[in-house]
Amino acid sequence: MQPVLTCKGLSVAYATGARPVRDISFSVAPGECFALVGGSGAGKSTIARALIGLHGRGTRIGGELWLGGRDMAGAGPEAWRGVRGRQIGFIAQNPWSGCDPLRPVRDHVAEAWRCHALPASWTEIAARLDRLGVAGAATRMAQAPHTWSGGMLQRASIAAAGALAPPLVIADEPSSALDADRAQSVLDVLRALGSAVLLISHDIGLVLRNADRIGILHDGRLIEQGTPDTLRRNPQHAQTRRLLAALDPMPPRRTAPLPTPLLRLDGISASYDRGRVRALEATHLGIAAGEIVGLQGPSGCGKSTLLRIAMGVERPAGGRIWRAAALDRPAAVLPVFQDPVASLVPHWPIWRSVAEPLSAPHLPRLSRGARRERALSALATVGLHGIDPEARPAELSVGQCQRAAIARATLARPALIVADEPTSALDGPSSWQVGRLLREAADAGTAVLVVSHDTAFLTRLADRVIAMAPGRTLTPGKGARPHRAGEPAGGIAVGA
Amino acid sequence: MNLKSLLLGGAVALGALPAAADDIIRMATSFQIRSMDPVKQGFWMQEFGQGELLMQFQPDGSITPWLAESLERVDDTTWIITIRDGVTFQNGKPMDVPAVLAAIAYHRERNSGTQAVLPAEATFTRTGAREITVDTGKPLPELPNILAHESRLMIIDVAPVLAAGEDFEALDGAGIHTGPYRLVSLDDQRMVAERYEGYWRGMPAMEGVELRFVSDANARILAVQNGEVDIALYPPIAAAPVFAATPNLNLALGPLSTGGFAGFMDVANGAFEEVAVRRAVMLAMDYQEIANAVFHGAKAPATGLYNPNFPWAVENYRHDVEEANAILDAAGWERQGDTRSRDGETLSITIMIYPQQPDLVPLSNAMQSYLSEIGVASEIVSVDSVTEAAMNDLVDWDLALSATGTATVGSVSGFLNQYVACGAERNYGDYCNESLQELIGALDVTMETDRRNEMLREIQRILVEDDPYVFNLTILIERALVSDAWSDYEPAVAWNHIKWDTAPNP
Amino acid sequence: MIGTIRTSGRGGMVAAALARTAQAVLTALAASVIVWALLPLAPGDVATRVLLARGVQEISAAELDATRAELGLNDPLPVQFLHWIGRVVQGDLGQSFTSQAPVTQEILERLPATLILLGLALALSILLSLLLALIAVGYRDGWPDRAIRLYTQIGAALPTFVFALLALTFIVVGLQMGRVLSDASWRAALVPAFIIGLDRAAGWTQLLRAGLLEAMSSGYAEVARARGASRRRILLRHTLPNTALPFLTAIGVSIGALIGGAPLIEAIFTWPGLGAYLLEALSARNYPVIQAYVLIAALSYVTAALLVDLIALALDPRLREPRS
Amino acid sequence: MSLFDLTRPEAPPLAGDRHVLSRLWRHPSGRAGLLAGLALMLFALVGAVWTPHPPDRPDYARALHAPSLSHPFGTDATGRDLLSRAMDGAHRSIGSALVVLGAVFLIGLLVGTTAGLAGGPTDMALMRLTDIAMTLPGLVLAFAVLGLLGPGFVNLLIALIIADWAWYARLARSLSLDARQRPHVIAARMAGIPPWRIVWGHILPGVALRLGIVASLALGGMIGAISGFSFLGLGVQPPRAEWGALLAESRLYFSLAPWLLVAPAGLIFLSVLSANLIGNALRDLASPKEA
Repeated sequence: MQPVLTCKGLSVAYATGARPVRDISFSVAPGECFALVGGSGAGKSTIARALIGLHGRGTRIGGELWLGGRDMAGAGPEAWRGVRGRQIGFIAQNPWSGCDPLRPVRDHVAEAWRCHALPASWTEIAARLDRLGVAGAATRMAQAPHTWSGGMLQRASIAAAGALAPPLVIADEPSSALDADRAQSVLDVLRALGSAVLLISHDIGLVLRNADRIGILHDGRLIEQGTPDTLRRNPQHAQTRRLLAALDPMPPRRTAPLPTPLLRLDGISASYDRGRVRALEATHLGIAAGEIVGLQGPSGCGKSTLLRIAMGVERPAGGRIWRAAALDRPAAVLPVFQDPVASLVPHWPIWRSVAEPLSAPHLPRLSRGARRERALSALATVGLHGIDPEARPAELSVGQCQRAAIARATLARPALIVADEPTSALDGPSSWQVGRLLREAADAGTAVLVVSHDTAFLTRLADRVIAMAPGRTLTPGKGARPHRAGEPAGGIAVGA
Repeated sequence: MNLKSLLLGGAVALGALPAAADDIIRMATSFQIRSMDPVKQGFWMQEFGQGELLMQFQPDGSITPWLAESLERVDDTTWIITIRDGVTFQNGKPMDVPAVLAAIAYHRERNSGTQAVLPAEATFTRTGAREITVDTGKPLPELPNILAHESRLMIIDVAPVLAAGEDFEALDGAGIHTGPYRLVSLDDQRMVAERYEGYWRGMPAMEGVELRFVSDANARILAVQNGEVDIALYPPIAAAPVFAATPNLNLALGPLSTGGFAGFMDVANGAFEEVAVRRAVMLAMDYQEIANAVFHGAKAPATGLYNPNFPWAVENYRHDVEEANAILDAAGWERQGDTRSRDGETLSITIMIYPQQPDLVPLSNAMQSYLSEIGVASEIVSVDSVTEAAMNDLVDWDLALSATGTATVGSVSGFLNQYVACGAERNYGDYCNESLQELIGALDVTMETDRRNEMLREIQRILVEDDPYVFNLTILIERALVSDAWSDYEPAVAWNHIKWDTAPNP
Repeated sequence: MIGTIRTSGRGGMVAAALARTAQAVLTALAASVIVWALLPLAPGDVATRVLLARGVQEISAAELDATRAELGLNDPLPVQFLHWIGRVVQGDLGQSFTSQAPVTQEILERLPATLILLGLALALSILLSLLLALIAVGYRDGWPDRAIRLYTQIGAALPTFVFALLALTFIVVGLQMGRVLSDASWRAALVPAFIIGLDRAAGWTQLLRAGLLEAMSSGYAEVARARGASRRRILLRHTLPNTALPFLTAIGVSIGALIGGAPLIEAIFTWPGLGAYLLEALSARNYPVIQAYVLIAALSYVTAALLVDLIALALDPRLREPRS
Repeated sequence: MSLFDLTRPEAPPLAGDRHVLSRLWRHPSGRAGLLAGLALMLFALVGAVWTPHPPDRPDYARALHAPSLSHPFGTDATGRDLLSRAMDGAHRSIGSALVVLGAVFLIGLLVGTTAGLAGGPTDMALMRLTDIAMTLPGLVLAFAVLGLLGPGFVNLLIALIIADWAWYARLARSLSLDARQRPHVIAARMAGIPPWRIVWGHILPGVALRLGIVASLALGGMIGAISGFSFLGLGVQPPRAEWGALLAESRLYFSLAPWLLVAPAGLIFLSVLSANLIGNALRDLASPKEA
């Protein structure tokens, strides 16, 4: 069969002269899922935009771009308009920002017909949404997008993309705004559409699980193509290996966790909004020195609340807390945050933020020079010997900031490090590095409590993973399988 | 409205204004006429062609009959007024002796200004068909001036006024006056009057009067320039060069006025406690330059306390910087550079002005430079009301500038009694000079002209040589801003802006 | 993660509107306290001030006492406030010190002039900025866009009164357009309103243009384009309504500025409105008039802000049903 | 437009960049704004101590001279040198705007951070106070205060401070509330750093910097407002020079001597423009757009 999309020597050049995409050739067969994977800056989004003719004015496309038997490389806006929606469907990264916030969801779907001057019927739209797994579509679709959950809204986007049955759907990071389990179900729905899918993603794990064939992008070039199996077993290119390294197992634990418990939470409950919203219900959690415990669960299950209670910055509404004496000294618990840049003092040089725990009054006074020395060596241990210690956080990359934040957390030798989504802002290789650093801290005897929605990351990092469902712990146990609900839980629990 | 057309997109087309072919007088003034209340607001009616008085003040200082046919002095306390025959109010009623007596009684009953100048014991009696005999009780040398003053005894038809009560709007169109134009409407924007065809002197020259109240001087100027009014009153004289250079703007100058900008010195506090400083400051002023340069020749140099046209006026002001410096040197004020000091105290004064007279700004600024020539430092402070500020000591001031007439409608006693006499109502600077006080008292009851003039000359001498207090900085020339079609308009004395024959150029 | 209770569509709308209206009433009350406080806060004795303003020269103790009693100055302050607000609610704003006329009547005489000028200016500037912003976005980076951008830069950097002064001096008088002595008619308001509108539209055009461009590169515009919608359809159907909301808020804020700037504008155009009335009152320390002006300005501002918020509430579902 | 509506620039989130100034300098409109601003500052500083001619001394022989070498801005109706008056007025226009903004910055910082950091009843009380101050549009409040105090330069500055401080207090409060929740503050607290050091080292500098940027961007608008009030005769009193007062005192002569309008209007324009240019550049730097 003839491919639905063929690129031959495709390149994109900006008006500034930059060429973010160079000489790319691939093709997508009907019904196939072809994935383009790469780190940030690899040119993924530029290709996605070029393939649907959304490269801005002044941007030139070179080479050939065959769509439905026509070379679109030099096509004008009108030609592109005819192709969009009919030949190619498009699914954006963030379902909420992809919908006009002032209009109900059904209008968003109906636009797929209307902008081609075709009639749209509400019953037809409701039926399609229903088929894609949106419960109560007929009434819900009259509501505004922001009241929908991400997974449901992304299904509506898929319905819109497939409205005119295009042979090819381009999906640009379709699941990165969603929890891991919902992400998978959205991809399943996408495959069920029947069109060929060009999947663009930074997440090598997701791609390996879902794509039929994979192309590795690096620095604007397609450096390698193959099936998931061949790539995993026999990566040719150094960059491919680097991407795959994110899936590598963590280095083995050098020390075993001590049996003495550090912190126990028994039957903890918490609520918000004067008790109307129950965030936690009868939750149990225990952690021992040197142990890494992962907390995993869908959005709104109370992970962050549990974490704040463990940190001691929030009081539970009920239940008992037992804390080892080691936790009572100052700076016994130190945090690592989701937003690495914001976790460092914006107007301080990086070394000063790292060295700050050393200046706490309970520690012996150190001179400024001595603190700087200690900070520099801490930075070196997290692999940041090359950076300018006077740099402000805004001048570093996100990954570098997170490593600096971990350097700060370890410098004070805390009994417990509490990490809230420490890798959600990072790409695969950086995540892996952060995981390794946390593992090293645990090996040095510090307990680590990690919250993440990235199940694969948690299962490799943690000694134990606790999967949470809204309001209570579900299945404690080592290496727990990710909990996957048949119907993703929608939003928050409303208490009686 | 004269906006020709406004094209979409912001382009505006040009075009010529229609010529001012209408037959009314269009005038702009800065003061709003608030109502037809004959007591509080009635004086305006003399100015714009509605109301008339028994006597009229003339540019040469004399007083001539107006609605009166004659005014004769019989003895020191008895006068005979003969009223004109054939005059009717604008509502058709004849202006006869009972009507005039009713008007006089109305003012004497309600108008505190009238009460202040007319002794309570004075009587007005009908002694003939057109004759009223006045017995003033005590000598009242300035009775003619009182009869010529717009705020004192305007002749009105009293009956409609009494009928209207407090509702003065009812007087619109009621024709209570005798003048050439009858007021038909009055609001906070304008006063409109139409020709009174039965006017006693003949047919008034114009169809009517439209008077606009425009407090912003600049807008009045632009309105003349733009052809929206023919005559604008109270133009800021400092802008004379603009008037000269701008088409359709002409500064019309009339006779010398009876007032000007006067300076009052605070003799009770500060630098002016000392006579030497007061004399030096008066000598430092360059009266010629103020009139000719600061005000571009549109004001007259002050030569003394009075308009030099008056027979009693003494021209005793001098500009002599050297003498002024010598006086201060002699008084022990030592000069270092631009300032003088004595016993560690710097010689400096504060000039007080008010915003309603924009010409005070360039004047006070010029005074600052004259003062610096004799080593007196100065600063300027602007207050809402000079009277309020000076009488209540709201600010520290030394020299208050004010537009004040020293002989309004030829009467000297008003100014002397109100501003100069010891403890007078507007004696800003707490001035009290015994010989002056005696002279003022005597003047009030002296009928004989030569005696009076002699006393007035003595007063002027004291105020320059012995004990200076108030002095003129410049004398006003009656002025108005007029369009080309009205370039012959002559601004009148005693605020009589619109007369029965006032008309554009032939 | 932490949410409030989800409210259903229509009920949420009504509840939110009521809450917002109640807030506006509270704001108006707070403003009225400030307005009332002007008189007790004024320097010097109030009764003396009133008598001086009435032209009484020698003030006797008896007159002072009588005036105090007349003005209710011997009551405790909260009682005075209650009396005052009671009268205000009945439309009695007191008596002007200078003219002795009821302030309400004088205000009502001048209010139409200000409403005509400001209303026309507001309408013109909204129309103008909509038009210019759409042109600028339609011809992005072309010469119309460049010209419009230059205009907005210049307009944003010229204070309204300077712009009005320049326009009046060089255009209205220089070209003999329009009138200097305005009588408050719609026709007379056209030229000054156009000048104010042109000046005000500069900032708004800038805001709208930036908003439209941002919305044109937003996720939903991108998605609509990827579905095959035309540029015009995206601009009018999605971008414009979404940009209109922040624009509306800017207009609401700007109404306060317009009211506050009225004295200056009316002084320049010699417009016989409330602003000119205030300036007269300021130089005479005519407190009842100053109070009345501030009260009316505050009430119009509160009302305008309320209207803007209610319109936004009706247009934007996100405000009615908070996200979970 | 501008400060006759007390337009508030947003706080550009630039806190953590050492190179703001040099990046601003490399930004074309930022450089233009900085150059213009520096030139105006210099103009005002020089004008405060030296002017080519005495600014208040009339010279009737030279009245209404068009711009020339000896009088680059021309002379006014009483022959005073307009350049000298503009220079003399600059420190009143710019300086007083700086004084007002400095005062509202300090009051706002003090009140806002106190409310934001203390919380509870202190916060409630202070915020109700700002609520009341903000029920009136800024200019209306300024007029009301001027009505109380009467016209005058010092009174004008007091009126503008009263009209404006609440807005800065609000901003400082929300900035400090936001800062209090920042991860780096939580991290410091958990590391055992005492509260006063967190406030001094973590919170205040960031809040002050962003509040300061906002205040400095309001400079042009504030100059516009002060000159507007002076134009009405409510601020600087004649014969003192100030740009708005210069416009008012020479308004009569514009048709004959347009330069009297051009110089002060141009200076006001330039100062607002330079603040706007810097503001636009800061906004660009804060949200870099893709090519």
